[in-house]
Parts: sequence; C-alpha cells; structure tokens
Amino acid sequence: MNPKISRHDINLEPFMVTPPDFNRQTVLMQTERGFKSEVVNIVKLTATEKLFQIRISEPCERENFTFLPGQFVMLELPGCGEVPISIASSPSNREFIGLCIRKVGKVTGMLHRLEPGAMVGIRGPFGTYFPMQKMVGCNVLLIAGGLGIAPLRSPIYWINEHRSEYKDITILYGVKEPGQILFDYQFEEWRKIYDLNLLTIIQNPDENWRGKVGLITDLFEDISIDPENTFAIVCGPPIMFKFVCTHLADIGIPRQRMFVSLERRMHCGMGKCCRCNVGSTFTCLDGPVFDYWTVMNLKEAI
Amino acid sequence: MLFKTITKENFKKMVECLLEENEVIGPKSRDQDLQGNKIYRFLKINSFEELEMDYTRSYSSPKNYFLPFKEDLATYRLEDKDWEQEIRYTIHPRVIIGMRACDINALLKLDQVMLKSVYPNPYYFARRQNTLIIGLDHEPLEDCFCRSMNTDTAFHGFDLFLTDIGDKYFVAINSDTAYIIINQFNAREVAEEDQGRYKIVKEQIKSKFKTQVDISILPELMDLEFESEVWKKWGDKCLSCGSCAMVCPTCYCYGIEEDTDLTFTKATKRRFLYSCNLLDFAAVAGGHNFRPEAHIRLKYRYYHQFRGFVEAFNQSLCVGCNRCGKACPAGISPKAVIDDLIRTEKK
Amino acid sequence: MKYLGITLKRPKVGFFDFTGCEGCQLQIANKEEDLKDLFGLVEIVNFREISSERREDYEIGFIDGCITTDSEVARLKKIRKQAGTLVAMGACACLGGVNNLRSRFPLPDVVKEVYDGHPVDTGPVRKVSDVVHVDIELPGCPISKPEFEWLVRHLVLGIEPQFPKYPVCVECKQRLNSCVLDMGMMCLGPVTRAGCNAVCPRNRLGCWGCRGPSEEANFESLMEILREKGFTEEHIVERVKFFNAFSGILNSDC
Amino acid sequence: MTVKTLKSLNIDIKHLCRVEGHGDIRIRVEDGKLAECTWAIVETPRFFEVMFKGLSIEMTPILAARICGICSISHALASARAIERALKIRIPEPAHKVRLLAIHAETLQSHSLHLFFLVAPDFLNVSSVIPLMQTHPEVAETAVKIKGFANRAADLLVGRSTHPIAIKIGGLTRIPRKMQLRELAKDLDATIPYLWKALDFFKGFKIPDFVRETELVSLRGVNRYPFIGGNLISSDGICKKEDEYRSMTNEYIGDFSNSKLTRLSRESFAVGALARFNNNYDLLHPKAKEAAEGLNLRPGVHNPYFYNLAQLVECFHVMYESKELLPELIDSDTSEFSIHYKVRQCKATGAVEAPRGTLYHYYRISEGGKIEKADCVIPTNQNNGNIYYDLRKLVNELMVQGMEGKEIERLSRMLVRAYDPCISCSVH
Ligand SMILES: Cc1cc2nc3c(=O)[nH]c(=O)nc-3n(C[C@H](O)[C@H](O)[C@H](O)COP(=O)(O)OP(=O)(O)OC[C@H]3O[C@@H](n4cnc5c(N)ncnc54)[C@H](O)[C@@H]3O)c2cc1C
Ligand code: SF4
Ligand code: SF4
Ligand code: SF4
Repeated sequence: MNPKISRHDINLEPFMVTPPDFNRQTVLMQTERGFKSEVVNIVKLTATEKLFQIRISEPCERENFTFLPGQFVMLELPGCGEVPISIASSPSNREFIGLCIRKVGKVTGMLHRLEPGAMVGIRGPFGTYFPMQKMVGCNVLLIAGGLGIAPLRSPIYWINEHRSEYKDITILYGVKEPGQILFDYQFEEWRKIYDLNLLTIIQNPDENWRGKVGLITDLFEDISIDPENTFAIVCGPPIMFKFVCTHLADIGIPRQRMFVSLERRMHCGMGKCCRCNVGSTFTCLDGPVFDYWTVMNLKEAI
Repeated sequence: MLFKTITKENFKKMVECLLEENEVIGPKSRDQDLQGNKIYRFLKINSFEELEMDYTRSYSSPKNYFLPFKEDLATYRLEDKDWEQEIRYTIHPRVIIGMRACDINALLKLDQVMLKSVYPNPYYFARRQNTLIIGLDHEPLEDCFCRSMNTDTAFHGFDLFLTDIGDKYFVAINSDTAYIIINQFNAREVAEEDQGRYKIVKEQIKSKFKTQVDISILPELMDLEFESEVWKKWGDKCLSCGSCAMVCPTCYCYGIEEDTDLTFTKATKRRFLYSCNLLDFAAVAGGHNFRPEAHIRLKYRYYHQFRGFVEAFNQSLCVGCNRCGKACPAGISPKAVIDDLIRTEKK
Repeated sequence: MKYLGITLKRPKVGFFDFTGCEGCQLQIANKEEDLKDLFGLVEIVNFREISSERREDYEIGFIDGCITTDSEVARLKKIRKQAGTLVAMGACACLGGVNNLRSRFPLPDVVKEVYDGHPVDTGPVRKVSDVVHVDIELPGCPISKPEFEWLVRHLVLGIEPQFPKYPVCVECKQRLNSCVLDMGMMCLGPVTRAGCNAVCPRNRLGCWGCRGPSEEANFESLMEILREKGFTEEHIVERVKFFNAFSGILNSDC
Repeated sequence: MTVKTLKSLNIDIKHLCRVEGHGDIRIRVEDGKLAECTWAIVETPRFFEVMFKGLSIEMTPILAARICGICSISHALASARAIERALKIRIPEPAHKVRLLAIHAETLQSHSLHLFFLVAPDFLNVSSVIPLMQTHPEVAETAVKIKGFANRAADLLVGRSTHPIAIKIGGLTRIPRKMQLRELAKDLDATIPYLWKALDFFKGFKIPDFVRETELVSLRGVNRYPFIGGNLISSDGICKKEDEYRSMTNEYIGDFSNSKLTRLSRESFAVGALARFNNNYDLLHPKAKEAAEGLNLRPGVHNPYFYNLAQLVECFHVMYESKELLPELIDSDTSEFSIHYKVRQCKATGAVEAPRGTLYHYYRISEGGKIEKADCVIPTNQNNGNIYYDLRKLVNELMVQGMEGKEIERLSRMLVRAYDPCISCSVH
C-alpha cells in the first residue's frame, strides 16, 4: 500500500524548455520568464525622458518576438521591479525594440541610471493594438499629448511602411512646455518622407517658440476633418482624451473609430493581478487600446 | 462520479496512512472568541487527533495553499551588468482535508482565472496538480449564503467528498488517485440504506439555510447604483484594512515586488496577495490615485465580485461563505450591503 | 559594488542615540549572521554603542530616541547639518514614543517626583521632526532588523523607500492569526502602519500602534467599533496615547 | 628601579563608547595628585516612574520593557512580578518556567553581546567588532552562534527578544507549542559546543590585576541560582525580604550624576554577575563550576575586571539549566499559562536578577487597578557608586606604579566597561 500522493513535477513539463511566446496566450508557459535583453543605445530626449533601444539576446527569442502597434511590454530590472511600457518602435524592426521612458519613480528612475550594455528583462508583448488593418483606405488622425507621442511612434512607422494604403495622415501634438517636446529631431523626416501633416502646440511657450500656443483642441481650427472617412488614435492624459474625443464625436466621427490607450497601474500584464481593472475589464488584456465607445461604457475609465 | 461509504474508523486509518508520507492540512482550533466559539484555521496536522472534523468554518479560507500570501516567482543571480534568472515551481504533494463545498467552488472559480483564461498561471497549476482535496459537508451556519450563490454543493474540483451519515461517511469519488487510496481502506459499495440516509442528510442541510441574498438583478444594479449613497454609508465604516480579501476564498488580486540581498548578488521577484480595498491599490507613479476614497475601493470589491466577474465568466466570484463579513472589524458583510442596495433601488 | 552595471557608493553612516532605551540600536547588532554583509554595504564611521571609532564625515545619520534637553537639540542640529540624509529610527524618534506619557504632568512636578527637586537637565519631549527636518522615518518599537536592512539597501541604491501604506491587519490575516478583537482584546492594528509582520497579534496581544498611523487611517470608524465592543473611553484613550502615534488624529480633549 | 610618578594628566572621555547609554570619565592629575576622578552619568532622564502613574496595571510590563532595550525582558518580568505579588497571584507553573527560560535567554544574549561586542575588542586591541570579524573570524562565528540562539529562544518564548510581547500580568499571553520547544532544545544542544569554544578564547585573556574589597549584593536562590524573586543578601552578611528593597539600596542623589546612587553597609556596593557568583556559588550548575575552574575564577574574587569572566560562567549556567528546564516544560501540561485576577488596592515589590544585577520594581495600585506610585531601582544605579570608588583606587594605584597616561586611560575605560553599565536604563 502506498499512500503517498504521487508528485506531478511541472518543472519537467515540455513548456520549461520552450521559450515563452506571449502571443500564444492560452498555452502553459513560464509566464515570469523574461527575455534577457541588452540595452544597446540610450538617447536622452529631454530632462525626464530617454529612449532606450534594447535587443533580445537570445536569437530564437528575438525571432519569436513580434508585436503590433499599441502593444506594450513588461520591462524588468531584476531586484528593482517591473513596469509596463508601450513599444515605441516599428513592428518590422526585428532587431531592436524602442522604449521611450519617463523618469517618475523607482524602476524608471533606476532605468535612467543604466548605461548601454546593461541587461534588462522583457516579457510580452501584451495587450490590444491599434487596428491598423481596419483603417486601410481612410484618413488617420493621430493626436498625442505629452508622453502620449511614444506609443504613437509605432503606428506612425507602420503607416509609413504601408503608406500607399492610407490616405491623409495628420498628427496633432501638444505639450505643456517647450522643453518637453519629444522626437522633434524626427519631425522633418515625418513631414517630408513619411508625407504626414504634423502640427504642434504648446501651452506655456518661451521666447524662442515660434509655433502655435494653446491647448491641443485648439489645433482643430487648423485642420479639416472628413468624419465619414477618418479614424482617430488618441494618446495622452485622461483629461485630454476626454476633451478631444468629445470634440471628434461632435464633428461626427463614430466613437468606434476613435482609439485611446489607457494607463493603469499594472503588476503582471496578464489579467491576474487586477491592479489595472477598469470597470469590468482589465487594461492589460482588453486594453490598453480601447475604442472610445467601450471607454465610455466602462465605469471610472476617464 | 463514483460513490462509496467508509466507516469513520477506516477513515481515521486512511488519514493516518496519508500522514505518513504527505503533508496533510486540516481544520484545527487554537483560540476561542468572546462567545466561547472555537476559531478554526487550516493548518498542517501531525496526527489524526489534531484534525477537528466537527469544525464549523475556518476563519480564513484554505486559498493560501493554492495562492500563497507571499511566493517567490523567480530568483536571480546578479553579476555586474548581467544576470541569470531561475524559475522553479514548488511541488508539495499535499492533502487538504475538510474543505467545504463553497471552498471547492471557490477553487473552481479561481481555476477560471488562473488556468482557463489567457496566460495560465504555472505556479497555481503546480499547486493545484499536487493537492489531494477531501471535501466535507456541513450544516450551514447562521450567516452562510452559499445557497444563494449556487455554491452549496460541489460536483467536481475535489478528489473525495465526505458526507457524515452517522457512523460512516458517504463518499463521492472524483479521481483515480483517490479511488485507489480509499479502496485500500475497506470502502464499501453504497447500500440502499446508506443512500437513504445520505438523502435525508442532504435534505436537512438544504432546509437549514437561514440567510438569503438576492443576486438575480445584481449585475445590473451595480451599474445603476454606481453612484449610490449606500457605498458612501458603508465606505465610511470601512477601515481599508484588507481583512476581507485576505480571508476570502476567491479574492486573488496581488502585487509584485522585487528585492535584492545585502550584497546585490541575488534578487527575488515576489508575489504578494493584495487587496483592492487598500489605499494604493490603483495609485500610479506621480501620485494619481484612480480610487482615492475608501467607499470607491469598497465598491470596486463588490463590483468585481458581482459584476465584473459575471461579465467575464457568467458567474459571481463570491461563493457566499461570509468569511469577509465575519473578519471585517467594521462588520461590513455582503448580505448587509446588497440588501441595502436593493432597498434603495426599490425606494 | 555594482548593480546592473551601475556603480554604487558605499555610504558613510553614523548612528546617534538620544533619549531612549537603545533597543533600536540593539536590533542592528542582532541577526549577527548578516552583520558582515551589512558592514560591507555601508561604512560605519560613528556608532558609539559598539565601536570606539568616531568620525564626523558621515553622509547618512540614523537617530534614535526622542529629544529632550537643549544640548540634545544642539547636537541634533549639528548632525542634521552634516548628514545628507537623516533617518529617524524607532517610535521614540518618529513619534516621541512612550516618553510622551510624562507630558501628561507638568515638568516641574515630574522632576520633583523623581529627583526630589534636584536640578536635572531636561526639557519637553520632542520627536526628531519637531526639531529638524527628517528625510525618512523608520518606524517601530523596536525597529525590525529586516526592515532596517531593506532600508539600507534602498539608501545604497539611491531609491526612495516606500513603506507599506496599509494597516497591520493585512499582515495579521496573512499570518493566519486569530483576530484579537474577536477574542475580546483591544487592537489598533486596523489603523497602524504595517511592516512589523503583526508580531503583537501573533502573540495574542492587541496592537499598540508603535509604528504610527497607516496612511489615511479611518480612525473614527475604529473608535466606533471599539466603543461598540464595550471598551471604555478611558481605556481606549490610554491605549491610543501609549506610543503617541495618533496625536495628529486624536483631538486633544478626547 | 625608580618609580616615576606622573606629574600631570588630563583624561576627559565624553560619551564612553561600547557601553549602553551616555557616561563620561574625567581624570585630572595635578602635581602628582589626583585632583579629579569621576564617572559621570550624563544620560538624559526619561522619568519612567512618572510615566507609569495613572496607567492600568495591564500596561505596566509593556511600558517597563521600554526602560531598557537590552534587559527589556527583566524589566517586564520585574514589573509583572511586583504586580502579581501585590495582587497575591500565583502564576501557573508552565508560565513561570517559560519566564525563567526567557530571562535565561536574555542573560545569554546580554552577556554575549557584552563579552564579544563590547569587551573583546579591548583585549584584542581593535576599535570594535567590525574589524574583529576580519581578524578573528572564528571568534565572530562563536559570537554569532551564541547570540543567535539567545535571540531565537527569546523570540519563541516571549515573542521578541527586545521588548517582549507575551509577558502579561497573571502569566503569559500565549505559550510556545511543544514542537517548537523541542526544536529549541535541539537548537540549544547544537549551540553548547560554541560556549566551550568561547571559554577557550576568553581563557587566553590577561585580566588586569586590581582588587578593591567591596560589598556584593544579590538575590539569594532557594534551590536554584537566583533569577526571579528571592531574599536579598549581601556579602557583608545582611539578609532582607524582597519588600525591604528600599533599606537594601538606600537610594540617594549624588551631585555628579543624573542617575541615583545607592549604599548599604559601606560607601558603595556592587551587584551583577560577580556578586551573584560570589553569593550563590553553591547553586551554580556543575558545568558552570567547571567553566569557572577553567577560568581560574573562584568565589571571593574582588577584582572588578573579573565581571567579564563571571558573565561567561553564567552563560554556562543558563545554557545548562535551560537544557534541563526545556524537557521538564515539554513533558508537563502546558494548557494553563495564565490566570484571571481581580484588581484591588495593594502594593508590592518585584525583584529579579537582570543580566547586570538586581532589579527592583515597586508599585502601589489603586482600587480601580491604576498605578498610583512606581519606583524602579536599576542595577547600574547600584553599581555606579562602586565604579566611582573603584576608579579612584585604580588611578591612584596606577599612578604610583608610574603607568603612562594612555595606559591609565585604557584601563579606566576597561574598568567601567567591565561592569557592563546600562546607563539609559539607570537614568530611566
Ligand atoms: C500600458 C502602459 C503603457 C505605458 N507606457 C509607457 C511608456 O511608453 N513610457 C513611459 O515612460 N511610461 C509608460 N507607462 C507608465 C509607466 O508604466 C509608469 O510610469 C511606471 O510604471 C512607473 O514605475 P516606477 O517604478 O518608476 O514608479 P513607482 O511610483 O515607483 O511605481 C511603483 C510600481 O507601481 C506601478 N505603477 C506606477 N505607476 C504606474 C503606471 N502609470 N502604470 C502602470 N503601473 C504603474 C508599477 O508596477 C511600478 O513598479 C505605461 C503604462 C501603461 C499601463
Ligand atoms: S462571502 Fe465574502 S469572503 Fe466569502 S466568497 Fe463572498 S466575498 Fe469572499
Ligand atoms: S488582531 Fe488586530 S491587526 Fe490583526 S486582524 Fe484583528 S484587528 Fe487587525
Ligand atoms: S502589532 Fe502594533 S504594537 Fe505590535 S509591533 Fe506591530 S505596530 Fe507595533
């Protein structure tokens, strides 16, 4: 007689040897296994933002890693913590992942002290994405406030790579202070080569600022929108997209054609920790990209 | 499902045998409350005598044997710029004796989140795979409302389920492991007489529910009464102490923290059970808190239990054990809050 | 010392004791097996209780005990000037601690009672932050060694430590303690900052609030609960005032 | 050989290091004469006796513990004992045993802290235990093992080694489980060999040669070496009851110190390990006697530097006695560990042997169970006078021997340290 309950050692299961593929979400995998990645380049953008280029070290993991514009990764500094960060590079760039990170707290503060060559961990990609396929044949209006431009870089790259499939592309970008403008070194390239219309606005300008002054909604005066044929992507602080989306809805853009990226506290990225719960859904699984209709129906989303 | 009966004498032998080789968890009491009632906990037992099969309800649910309050997810060896990650899934073959139907149903609900939805949780999976569950029927307490939540009986999610029918247990068997074990202890085929007694006991249990909670319109009510004064009223009492979530068999919200050792050569990533009632649950960097007030957080716990989970899995998360009501120092119980909500709605 | 390629400095630290029982300093000497690593992490240049070395070039100052005399005020101010980071350590330094119990009586009466009118150098009880700016408060009576080590790691990394904002109940429930409120004892756990791993309830004693209030503690609600449970006002106030943890919350006439 | 007497010397040590609390040594020699020689306590008082006033008796052990971080268990026990004696409560036997074990743990941890952290650096000529870890790793390991055990024991027995939690009026708030006690017993067995290692280590120390005959006061054990309660005796032949502590200590306020001073038959007396050793040698555990033999320590010693060795002997005693007590506790019924009591008007004293000597707590309790008056007499108070007189004699002798100033300073520091003064406790 053997009363010993036999041991099911899941450490011996096949999933322990295959690298996790976060795109295949229902398969048992090592959900905490981070892809070890090297920080290859760090670009200082402003006093508080840096662009990190990171490269997954293991070739087969790098191979596996594909994402769509709007998705995010969990970026980990072992011993310090893990934070959700939107991917700010092109999905077709299979060598590097670009992450634009603002220094606000523990992990991001430590990240800003890293030097190239340091190893970090990433898990992902996670979350929903901007439905770029659906927008084919239409105008796309991209509206960003502050750091909100970071997650828009990915759809901008996408559009450029599939430029012929889209019609007019307009970017509206507003920040508080002149020193906070991100990626201005790319603006000319975007305008000329990517053939986009890019307008910027600043709330509190200094004497060197030649452009428009005011809130992002003021930029609507300068453009004409064809509500029948336009998709909007909005990224920025909640208060901003509330105003922007209301305005767009007033013009007549259907709410299902506006997409916003929500930000919530996150600890897992996999719909388990509940920290990013909004109303009845999770920002990490059902978001961060939501259409505005859904957002309106979620309790306390904005 | 197969059914057998086992005498209490033989059951004792079985437990003693299980004790020889496995870690066995069961209800045990150490303290008494003011009214002289024993306070039970699920703890490791070392002999059959320690096991209190006549227990009423454990103060805290046995959830922590599947989702520990704190667990190391990964360890790291750090070296200059580089590091190595190590992940092991803890395997503790374990027997838990005496889980109630509601607790087993709670596990099934957790399974929905942890195993059946996206990104199955391997840590939970390891524990779930390696735990033999022996359930136990009981007569409902004054405040149990599991019947309203449809969780007063368990049909699966256990290995053995016992119903006391006098000098023996009527046993439902749900796994081969359990089947093999129980057969070694003279388990008998169910006689007609046993079945009769079993039915009577079951009827008795059913008839003894005193507390009912009407949840039929709850999901809708949660949205309608989102701004209700009821939340404020109860929220003002709430201490934001997280007791409810800690004892609840289904609350699973957690947080992650990472830390190093004193030499910065080792690091660990740790998961710790959290509660949506705690102040900084939804606070983000820069100081913004999406749920700054106690009543909003309290509302969210209910919203998740009775609305959000329903949307995702077509069932409430709550199993009606009223542990949270018992543990809450401020006496906030689902029954009271929901009744209050329904009352204001009617007004 | 390196962490992810970032070079970490080994800060010079000093420990300074004021009016207290020195139990907090003793905690640092406890759990001896870690001492070696701890001393590898920081350079101790001033720690009178265990070392005769005494230098004044510390960057981090740890203060324990409350401040009573004028000479202590002067000494503390000097330390504040030198130390880039000042840590108040323990209930006495953070809250005034039990020392405040004597503030119930006029100071001259106190001196008369104990020293029979002999002149002694003393003054009102002050917590460290009453006298100088404090950067970090490490709570507890006494402090806990694991928390101290955790804090030191943060200081070395240059990260601001985030103490638990939630109350003791969370840890208490996690240790599967029987709630002492149910057992008829008084407990301040629901309004006291966690981090002690609920040692007191674990040992069947209600919490006394030595770690100060948890953030946005719902004090009124707990008062109401305690009253309902039949504790007298006098009993409650006595408990609440013990470590002087709730002076900001408890209105003076209560 | 010509003896060169020192003409002038000025030693002014502010806040002596490696002692608990703040004390100053001042020595001034002018024209070959000792002009000033003091041991001054400059710790700021906390007025504990006033803090107690008006509190419910249940709070006293918790407050009493805060008098001193190092001997908090002794304070809690003394105050609990005083109140229990006043209310005429007899605590259940298991509770008593746990308390006894707890005070043993405290004695062990306090003595080992003193011996390894505070004293050993003097003999090895290093500034503290920190460099010692590098130079003498085996000594450091011994210290870690012994102190670690003592802390674990206290944690288990009374909840925490500093500021115990489980000591309450009427017994304990909870009692350790038998399984935990069994584990502790195993832990103890594993620690004993380290004690013998420590013995070898301390054997090698050269104890300075200095004698000043003095009166030694301690509790007198009945059939055990004394720790909790008992009669008060002195080596000058005085024997008194616990409640007569006041006439045993005769507290007075000296002008050079914030701590009160005491006297009995002479100008001063001493308490602590050496006093206990001298007065209760017959009750020491045989193994402790064996250790004493090894250290050349016999009753009748009046060299204060031997305090350190007496402490080591006591470490043996508490370890071996705990080794016997633990199985007794494990085999007994431990379900009763606390009894209910009714408050009434009363008063009494509780005396315990704290690591540094006899500690008295006295309380007068009102009808409603509040403290009306409290009085605590602390070991270091009782030693301070003796340290003062020792110091004078020592410096005088050293001067005559023509010792250098540096050496005088070193030996003075060591003398004070030998008494293991617990200053914050004495100025409570
Ligand atoms: C989907 C998504 C995409 C994001 N993309 C970017 C980006 O591209 N660039 C960028 O700079 N920031 C981005 N953020 C915000 C970024 O995650 C936070 O700034 C970051 O987590 C702060 O962590 P910290 O440790 O530095 O701050 P601390 O204040 O120390 O935070 C402690 C912990 O709280 C949690 N937390 C705090 N704030 C947030 C937050 N806003 N969102 C989620 N978790 C939080 C994290 O788990 C963090 O470890 C994104 C957030 C989300 C949810
Ligand atoms: S009654 Fe309370 S504790 Fe029990 S399942 Fe429902 S919410 Fe959780
Ligand atoms: S004993 Fe105190 S701290 Fe623990 S749960 Fe109860 S109220 Fe909270
Ligand atoms: S439970 Fe309360 S009194 Fe006890 S250590 Fe924790 S905070 Fe302090």
